[in-house]
Amino acid sequence: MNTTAPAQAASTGEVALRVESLGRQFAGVKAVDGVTLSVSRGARLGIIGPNGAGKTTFFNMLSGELKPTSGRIEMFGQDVTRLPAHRRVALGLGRTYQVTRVLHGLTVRENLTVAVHGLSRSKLGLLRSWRAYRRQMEQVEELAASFGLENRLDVLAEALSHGEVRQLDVCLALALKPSILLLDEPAAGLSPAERVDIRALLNRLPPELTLILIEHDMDVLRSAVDEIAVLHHGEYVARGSVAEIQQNELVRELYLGKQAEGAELPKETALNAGTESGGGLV
Amino acid sequence: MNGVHGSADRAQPARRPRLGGRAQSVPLVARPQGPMLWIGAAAFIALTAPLLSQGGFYGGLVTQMLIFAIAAMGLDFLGGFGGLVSFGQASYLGLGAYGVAVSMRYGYGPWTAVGISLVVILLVALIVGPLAVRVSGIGFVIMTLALGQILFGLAFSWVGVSGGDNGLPILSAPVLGPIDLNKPSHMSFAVLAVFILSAWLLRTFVTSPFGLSLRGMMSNEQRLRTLGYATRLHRYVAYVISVFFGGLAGILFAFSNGLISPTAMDFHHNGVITIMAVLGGLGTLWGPVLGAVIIILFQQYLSIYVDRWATAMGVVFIAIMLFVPEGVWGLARKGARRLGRQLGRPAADGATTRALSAEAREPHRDGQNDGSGDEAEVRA
Amino acid sequence: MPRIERRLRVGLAVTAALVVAATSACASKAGGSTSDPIKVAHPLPLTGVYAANGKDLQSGFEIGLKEFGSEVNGRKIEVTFADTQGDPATALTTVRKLIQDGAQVVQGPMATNEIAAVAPLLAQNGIPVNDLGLCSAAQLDSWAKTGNGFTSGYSCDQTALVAAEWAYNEMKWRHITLPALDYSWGWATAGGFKSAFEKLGGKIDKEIWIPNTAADLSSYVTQIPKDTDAVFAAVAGAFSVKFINAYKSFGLTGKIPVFGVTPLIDGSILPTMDPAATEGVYAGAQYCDGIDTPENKKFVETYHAANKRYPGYYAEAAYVRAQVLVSALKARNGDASDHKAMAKAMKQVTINAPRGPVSISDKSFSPIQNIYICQVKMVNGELRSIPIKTYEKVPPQGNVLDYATWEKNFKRYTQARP
Amino acid sequence: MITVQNLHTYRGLSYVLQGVGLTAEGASCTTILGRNGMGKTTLVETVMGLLPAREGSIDLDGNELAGKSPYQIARQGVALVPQGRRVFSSLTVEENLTLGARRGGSANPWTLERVYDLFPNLSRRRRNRGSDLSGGEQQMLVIGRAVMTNPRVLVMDEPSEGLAPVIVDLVGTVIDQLRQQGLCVLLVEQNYGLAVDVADKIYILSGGQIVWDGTSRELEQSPDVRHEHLGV
Amino acid sequence: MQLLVQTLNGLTLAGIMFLVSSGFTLVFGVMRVANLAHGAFYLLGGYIAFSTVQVIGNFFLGVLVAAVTTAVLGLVLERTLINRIRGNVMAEVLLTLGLVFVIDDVALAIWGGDPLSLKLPGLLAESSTLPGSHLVYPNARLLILGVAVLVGLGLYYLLRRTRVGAIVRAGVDDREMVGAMGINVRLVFTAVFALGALLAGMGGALGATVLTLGPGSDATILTFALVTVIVGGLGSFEGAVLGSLIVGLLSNYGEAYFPSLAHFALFAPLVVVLLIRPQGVLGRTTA
Repeated sequence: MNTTAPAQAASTGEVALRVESLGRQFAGVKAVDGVTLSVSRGARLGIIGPNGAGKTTFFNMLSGELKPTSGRIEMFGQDVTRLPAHRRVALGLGRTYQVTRVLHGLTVRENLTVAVHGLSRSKLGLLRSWRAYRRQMEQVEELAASFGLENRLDVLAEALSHGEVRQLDVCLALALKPSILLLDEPAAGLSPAERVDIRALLNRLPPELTLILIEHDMDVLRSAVDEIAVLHHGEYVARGSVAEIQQNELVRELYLGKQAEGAELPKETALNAGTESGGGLV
Repeated sequence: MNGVHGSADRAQPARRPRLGGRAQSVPLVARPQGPMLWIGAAAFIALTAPLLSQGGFYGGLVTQMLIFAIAAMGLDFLGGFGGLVSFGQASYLGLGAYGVAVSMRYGYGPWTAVGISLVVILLVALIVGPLAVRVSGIGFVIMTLALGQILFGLAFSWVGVSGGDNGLPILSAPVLGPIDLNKPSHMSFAVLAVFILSAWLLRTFVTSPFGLSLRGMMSNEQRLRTLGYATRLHRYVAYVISVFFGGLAGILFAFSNGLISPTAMDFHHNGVITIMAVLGGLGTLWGPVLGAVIIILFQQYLSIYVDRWATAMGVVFIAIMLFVPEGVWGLARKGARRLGRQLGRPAADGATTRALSAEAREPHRDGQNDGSGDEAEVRA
Repeated sequence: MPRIERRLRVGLAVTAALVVAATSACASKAGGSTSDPIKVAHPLPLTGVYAANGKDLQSGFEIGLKEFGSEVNGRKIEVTFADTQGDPATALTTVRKLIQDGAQVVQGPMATNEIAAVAPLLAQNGIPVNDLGLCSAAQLDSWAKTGNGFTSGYSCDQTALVAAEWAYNEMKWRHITLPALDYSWGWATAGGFKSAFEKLGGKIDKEIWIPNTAADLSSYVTQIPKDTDAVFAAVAGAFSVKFINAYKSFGLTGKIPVFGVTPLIDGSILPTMDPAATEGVYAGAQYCDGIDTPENKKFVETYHAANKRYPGYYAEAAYVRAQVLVSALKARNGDASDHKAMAKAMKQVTINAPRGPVSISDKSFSPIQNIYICQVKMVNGELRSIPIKTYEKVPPQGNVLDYATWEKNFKRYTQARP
Repeated sequence: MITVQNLHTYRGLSYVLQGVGLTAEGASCTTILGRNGMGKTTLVETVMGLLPAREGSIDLDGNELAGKSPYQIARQGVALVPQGRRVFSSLTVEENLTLGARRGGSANPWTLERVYDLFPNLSRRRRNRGSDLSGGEQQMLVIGRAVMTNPRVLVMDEPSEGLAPVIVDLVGTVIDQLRQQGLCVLLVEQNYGLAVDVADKIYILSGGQIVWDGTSRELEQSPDVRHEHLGV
Repeated sequence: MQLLVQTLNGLTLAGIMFLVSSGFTLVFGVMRVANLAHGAFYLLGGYIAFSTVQVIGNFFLGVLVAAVTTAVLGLVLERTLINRIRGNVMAEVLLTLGLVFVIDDVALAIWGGDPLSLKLPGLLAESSTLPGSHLVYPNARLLILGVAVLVGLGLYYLLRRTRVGAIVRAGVDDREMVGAMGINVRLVFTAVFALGALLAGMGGALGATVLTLGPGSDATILTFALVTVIVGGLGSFEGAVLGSLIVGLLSNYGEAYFPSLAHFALFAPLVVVLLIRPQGVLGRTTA
């Protein structure tokens, strides 16, 4: 476990993901407002912020499911702002969802099969049963085994327990062997025991993987990421190591939503904090 | 506590598999199993072959059933497995038939006409497809209906080519060695052969990685995109495949009827093929075959004896929609499952259903909608 | 895999049940020997767009059988009226079924495309068929070749040929505007009219082709030139109603005379038409309900009693077909089993129909008959179509053209615009 | 005022509420705290009749709400401030407010004027469409929309979500006012600060069950409860 | 001159199209149900008006009876059938397809298949010479244009200026929340479906004065409605107005000036709109 290891140590220094003044507006509401940050290859970044801070919107723009209203996104130096979601996946982006999006009506095996075909031309294969793709089937079994789902392969996705669904969701994303993985609250709604499982799962992720993780659970964050970025009200307000962020009074107030009497948050400060730390840390 | 029982009842429909429209429409199990297919196919041939060889009305009736079954199965490929229920399958049936008829009118032989027709079907599907798959759900219904009306209008009013209202005759059918499709019995068996081939192909497609991802897409298109799928391309390919079988049925229709006229592709006929697929059961592939059998019986058999057969057909269909939205095949399967349970054996759908019923009782949670910033933002 | 078997079993059971139901139903119907009733198949549209015409046919044929006897030489004439839905594919299946059930004579089906769809099947079985009308080149060819088909109704352009003759010679109209439905019936009618009218020296000012998908005729009616002598409207069915209504509402009624052929002012649609718009309209017709013969009076009376309105040409044509059938059966002593002989007998019949004397041409196998110029008049508060001039014993080619020219024109105009 | 007993709710196939019970009194604010995915919104939707309860009862002054339709429940005097605001975006502010307006049994009913007094911003934008408002304004609008039905119980689902702290403060003030006017406020929150500020009574929902209840003060004094169930 | 007549023709055709498409688009917008039986309601309305006029002799009463009867029928069908499968949108649409077969067949059994048309009373049956020209134009068509404008204004008022309209629009935005506001959404659905049927029935009664009624008219009218609402934007009231105008005018110019392409004149706008703006000219992106 590299709980406190600085980002630079794990990363090669190459920038995996760079986001420049990214913004998205929904009918008058700025969900994400001018976020600028970059993540090195192999880095593990947590994103926190109160509900509605724009974290998921941010992810949706990274994955290409939402078009940004401003700004640009680069993956490994390539501008992907206009690329559709599936093309970004081909470039090595994988993600999971806060509200899990596994494929209902399909069994676990079928879910994983869909995923392992996702990046190869075999996904357009028509003339052979998917069961006949030996290599992919093995891959599915391996994946399932590594997530403890090997006994649940023939169960319909909607019949899984919540924890299993979370695992399957991560498993789907990993099936594509992504180089950047976006995880959206993988521990949400899990029991304490299941949360331990998820932590273990995160720790088994391949080290070269760049991970961006939205999470509220500090325990999960502590064990999984090197750094934390804080989003609030669509804006990027702070970034630092887990310990730094935990001690940051401003962040504490924001994230915990606790307002000291009369202590209004000066907006300028937040903005400055964002740009400064965003620019300084990578 | 008065409300509790009522609410428990209300909870039921949510679990009922539904038609079309994405996630809600997933059939719990949509996998025809291997051995059954072969037994089924053998039984099917055993049943239909005597009728076909007998020729005449019953031979003709079964031939019609098979032809429409091909079109309806094609519709099911997109509707039942891809969630896009088309109202334009009869338009492609007409297109296929006109492809043959027009080619032959311009002097091409039957085989060439078949080739030209196949190309035309594919071309039209490739051109129209992007328009049609731009929308989903009800939008797709309306769009295919409108596009179908265009094709109908074309056939009706482009008289110089299509022969207009009177249609075009198809005076000779392909001959291949000893097989002479001008003979009704040969034609019938050719239709049976194409039917079996189509059924086999479609079943293969359904169980292929492509078919699997199509089902996944029906469940959650967005997820498929983030798994690397260009979903619109997928829908497009599925659309082309689906309507291709409509066109194929049309080619057979042309030769077995000897005439094609615009009526075959009007609003009612488009509706009828959709009804076949839905009545039989979307997402089952065999259901539409059953649907075709039932509807053709109404249209071509009952109509000889019963004046108000159309009303009867409509009422039966409405009743199915109200009480068995999963269709007749779905009902039969449900019955089989119940029978299985009564016999104390594992449920007919094996592991998956067993798991389902067991799991539903076990406590587990789902975070859907709960504290979902995602949902809120999308809505805003 | 027990579950598979069970599922299969259910599936099979359902299929089998349906098939068994179908076959058992057919078994009870099929079969038969020579002493059985004379089986007549009358496929006709009872649902769909042409349902009303189908009803008329059925009523006319039933009245005809009642009139001329539903029994010949001790054998009952058993008629099956089967719904074709106006759809050629269904017509084909239906006729196949009727043949299988032992039909010896076929009447119909109705629409040209239905006729074309079943023609090869009937020819193959050699079964005599009396079509509603001669409206396609294919009929002309196959009747000559196979000898099983003919019509006691009319040839599509017979009335138009006479209308042209009348317009030129009697009305002295020289400039005609020609709105016509843009499909084979419209082409044949307009083509017949045009060829005769131009041969006589008249001029067509403008042809206006109305697509048969048109819902609203206003944009076509408003294209009629104001200085034309008269308008010959080759329209039928619902288009007649729409045309006459639009003609009036755009102020043309009473200014430019309008005429057409039988279906423009047919008895079957007159009750639904606006008297102010329809009174005075002419048509060349093989039948109109005001024909003053004892045969027609009787027919009109019976029909009116049964249907509460006056008959149109569909009803009369079916009535005549019954008359032809019974006459031929009488000539054959009730034996319809020999298809060839039966067909021959039917074609040789000469009858006095409500529309006058009818015999079948041995060239085109369509009737030589009187053609009337009828006009819509108000009689006792009801619109009736009354003959104002009679052209007697008109051959298929009319009185202006020779047969060869007509045949050539007919074949062309039933397949493309003139 | 409102008593929930042994409430069990499924969302599709998943078993979300597993026997929730709580009571909320009039003229007070009862808060349900919980992390994401613990069933908070499911609870709100069940109370409002948007999701059917499989088992259990929801009693409002002797009237059973479980099994009733949302509109019947609303007419019994329950109003909802939904998560994610859900303003009617094609309606104007004023139409949003008057859409469900009812006098209820209130002696001093909420009217447009009173809502505009409370939220002067809305008054200025009364002709604007719902979609033209900022997030904060939308939140005010849905609170206004809910009180215009003159409810006895106001159910609020994460009203602080996505709002600037200043606006969150305002929300707190408004809740306080409503409580003082005799309303029973049922606040479902994730925002610990807001919850502790305004709550008279707090329930913690975790894993579809109520795992703790007490007052704000008691919660402030139980760091381990906070840590275990709220991650705070 | 000719252009003026054709423009008027186009406008009156647009009037008919608006009458039939407004109901269709309303039902779609609120209930997300493409009511395929809309054409059948139109046909039924026309037939009922025809019979009423035959029995009672008053045209306006005929229109009224037709509108009310189809509205009641719509209400009953919604309550007894469609309501039962609420939420399963696809099944709802297919159910209306079943209704098409039943209604068409029953209408055929009752009225037969003769082409019928409705006669207007008195002056309305006449034509007027348009001021400042020699153009004779039928009053009936002007009446339809007038009625369409009135219905349009009425609907606009209902939707934009009344609380009922606000409820309907809110229902389009967020159905669930409307229920949570204490409004019985099911009732709203029933009312909207009945209103849609009423508009179709009235359209049938009025349309029958210009077009004819018979088997197949329903499919023609449904095609009009589909094309109009797709061009204008599915579920958008303003879209129905605009779509009717575009389609009505273009198809009329097409018929008049390019008669051989008449059929394409109806569908050309459809294809163009689909290519450029698939959600329709005034449609929202999420259709």
